[in-house]
Amino acid sequence: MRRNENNPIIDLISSLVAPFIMLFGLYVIFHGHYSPGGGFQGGTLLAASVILLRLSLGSDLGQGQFPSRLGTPLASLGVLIYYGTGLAALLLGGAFLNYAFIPFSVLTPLRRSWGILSVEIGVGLAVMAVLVAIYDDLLEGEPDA
Amino acid sequence: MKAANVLVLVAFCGLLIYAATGFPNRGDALSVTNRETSPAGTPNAPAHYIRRAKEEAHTDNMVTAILADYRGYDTLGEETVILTAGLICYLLLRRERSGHEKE
Amino acid sequence: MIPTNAPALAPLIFLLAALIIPLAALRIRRLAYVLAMAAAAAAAAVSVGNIFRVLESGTVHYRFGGWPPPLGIEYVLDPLSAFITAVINLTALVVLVHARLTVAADLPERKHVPYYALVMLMMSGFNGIVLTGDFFNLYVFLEIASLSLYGLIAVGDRKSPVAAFRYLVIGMVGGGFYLLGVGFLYINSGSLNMADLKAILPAVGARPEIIVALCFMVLGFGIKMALFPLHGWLPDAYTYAPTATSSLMAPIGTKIGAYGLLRVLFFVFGVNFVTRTVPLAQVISWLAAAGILYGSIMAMAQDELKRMLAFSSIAQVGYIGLGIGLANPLGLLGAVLHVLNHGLMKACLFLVAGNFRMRLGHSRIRALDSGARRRMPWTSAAFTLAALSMIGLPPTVGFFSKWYLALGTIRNRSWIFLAVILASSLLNAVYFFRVIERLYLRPAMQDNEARETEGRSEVAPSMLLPTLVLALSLVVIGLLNVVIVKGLLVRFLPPGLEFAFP
Amino acid sequence: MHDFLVGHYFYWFIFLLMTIGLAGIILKRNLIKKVIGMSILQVAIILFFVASASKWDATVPILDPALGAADVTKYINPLPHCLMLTAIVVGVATSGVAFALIIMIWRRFRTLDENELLEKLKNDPD
Repeated sequence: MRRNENNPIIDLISSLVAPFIMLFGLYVIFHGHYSPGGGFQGGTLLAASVILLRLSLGSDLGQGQFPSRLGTPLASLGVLIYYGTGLAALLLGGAFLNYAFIPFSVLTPLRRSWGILSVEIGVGLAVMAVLVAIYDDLLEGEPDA
Repeated sequence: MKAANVLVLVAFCGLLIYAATGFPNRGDALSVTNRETSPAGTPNAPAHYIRRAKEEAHTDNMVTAILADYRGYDTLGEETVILTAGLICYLLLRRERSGHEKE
Repeated sequence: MIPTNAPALAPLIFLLAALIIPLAALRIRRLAYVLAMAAAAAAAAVSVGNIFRVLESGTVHYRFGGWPPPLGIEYVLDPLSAFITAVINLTALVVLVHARLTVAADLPERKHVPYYALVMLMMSGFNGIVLTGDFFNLYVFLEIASLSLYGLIAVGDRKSPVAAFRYLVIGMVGGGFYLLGVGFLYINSGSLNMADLKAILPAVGARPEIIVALCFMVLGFGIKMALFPLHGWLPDAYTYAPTATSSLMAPIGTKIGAYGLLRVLFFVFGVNFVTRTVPLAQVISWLAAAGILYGSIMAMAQDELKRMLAFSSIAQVGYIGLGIGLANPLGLLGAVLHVLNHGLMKACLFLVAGNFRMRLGHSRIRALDSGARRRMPWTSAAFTLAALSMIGLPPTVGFFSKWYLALGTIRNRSWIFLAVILASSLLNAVYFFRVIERLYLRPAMQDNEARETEGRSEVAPSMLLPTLVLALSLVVIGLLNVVIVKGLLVRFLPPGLEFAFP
Repeated sequence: MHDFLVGHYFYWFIFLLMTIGLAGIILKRNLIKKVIGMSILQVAIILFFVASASKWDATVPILDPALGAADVTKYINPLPHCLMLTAIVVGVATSGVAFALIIMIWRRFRTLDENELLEKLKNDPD
């Protein structure tokens, strides 16, 4: 299935667009408090930018941007960030995921908001890593690839 | 066999339409879910979310506040689901690559 | 810190293990098994501790994020959920001890890491389903457990992906029906919390969408527990899955569906609703009775031991369904005791099938003979004990759960169900004695003659010990059943069905 | 009657979608079409929840300083939206696993037609 026809238009456009998709993904994650968005949506956008480059440049060149072997560990790490936020609250005396118990910042009293942010980052990381990993694995599953 | 399958579909559709006779109209601002209290008099969660999400979770976006704070455990489950999918693809399909890496 | 958080710990421990295994095992693959065992042991310890906590201080509510119930998600640790989590976690611990060698034999080493991670995720899902007090949270954990099961099945034999795919399609429809049921329930009650809904539903009354919601939820759980006409996925899935998977999901997987059914019917909708307003309990008991007969008869026709056990599972799930459908205290006690009892028996029997596969290279019934028994005396003994319990001979625990079920049918004056229970015991005897007869009386066949000179070649201790522990526990728990039933089980009975032993 | 039909018009389409999805699962022989049916069923359920959250003359559930938070009828119900975000992820995960299984089946049996597959399974010695 891998054709090595390089189409310069596709290459150029996708490499131009991919960073902006990624930037927009980050914006969606970090601006989820004030506008539609959040970890899952942003993570999907990040994954889209990675997969776009893999589609246009081929999986081998795409590796440079996001190596396949990072997929599963990063996904675990993303969920672990979420889990760790909850666990920190538990260890500091609250219920699991009770962000009010985590001293994110001494200055601001808005701890729950910080908790939501840290959780969203974990979600975004996990979703991006898993979607890319699933794409890679499904691609590898192609017969005689 | 085919007739039985179609019968299942018809029964399914019939059940759905029967259920719909009890639904409130779409967009009805006074339907049960949109009221302040449930039929038994206990407080309804959505009204609380709309009123107090800003004070309690310090977040303007109510959906984000529910997703990551009020019902944050669901979202942890959601992440776990997608991690599960990733691990399953790893378990089932990844064979050539790990072989290449080692050799 | 641990006491206050104890209700939530079991699923969280499994989840943590599932997250750490892919990271820690990047370098050292053997860590995967060590971590899995540690998590299983910790979770089993926590859930046994929870039983005592419940006996001491009654039902415990745990609020995630510190939010009170209608706003947030709560875990409810009551006698029923404490009992079920303890059963599934202890069973999983014992099976995992056995699993190390079978997984090593069934799978290439690079697959061990995701395999154990998925086992942990599955257990986390099961624990979450049992403990949660929120309908949507239950859906999420149901999907975690089901998804990881699809993956765990698909690494088995050559045909296993087809079995897994069929299970996935049926399971997804089941999950979808359940979610739709939750939606219908939500649209006119405005709550997702079980305790909340229990208070709201009487005020709402038997409206069409509530009735349909109940039907869809029962359908969803019926698919997950393989209730008779919805069992299509089960035989293939059990047969083609690797030994470790089938011995984990046979004792645990279907019981979770049964537990969900029990929760929804009696703890949310209430006895009156499901027996008088909508006679769904009666429907379930008829289906279950049909399933008992169907499973037992199909089991007699099977040649592959694992497939026979799979069909016998359909019959045994039928017992649980029958107990639930009877909707009287004795029936429910029988059903819940049967959850424990069938969990132990099926785990033991699947471990035996795994042991046969390990040493003999197959588990076809026709190829078993006394040569096989002479090579594996202890495994055969464990099989015999578990088979006696399946048939329901005292003093094994199998007798007592059937006893309570029979008492339940008598109490309802439903003689047909009593006849079904008795008939299926006979059928059980037929198909299990078929195997026992081969193991003990049939002289060794020709091709086994040569190997027989090798003498005894029992499986390794790490596989034999769990098998024997499970087999012995059948007798021990059988003798202790009064303590369990009177001390713990009568306490869970839902309102309207209280029962005091004379 | 007219009021009932018009007031629930959105639900009729959703029910139609659900039935189409279930029909795809039950009636289609091709495994990929079954997965498509699954996705349609899932999306229909998601649409059902989202539709149940709507209120006429209300806006998205993001706090608008101009509107304030006192009047609940000014914002649509945020809870179903949040639940459905989770359900979408579950749907994505299920389809991913389904495709992984389909790829395995294709590798081993070289067919995706259910009848052919059953035929091959029957003749498979193993």
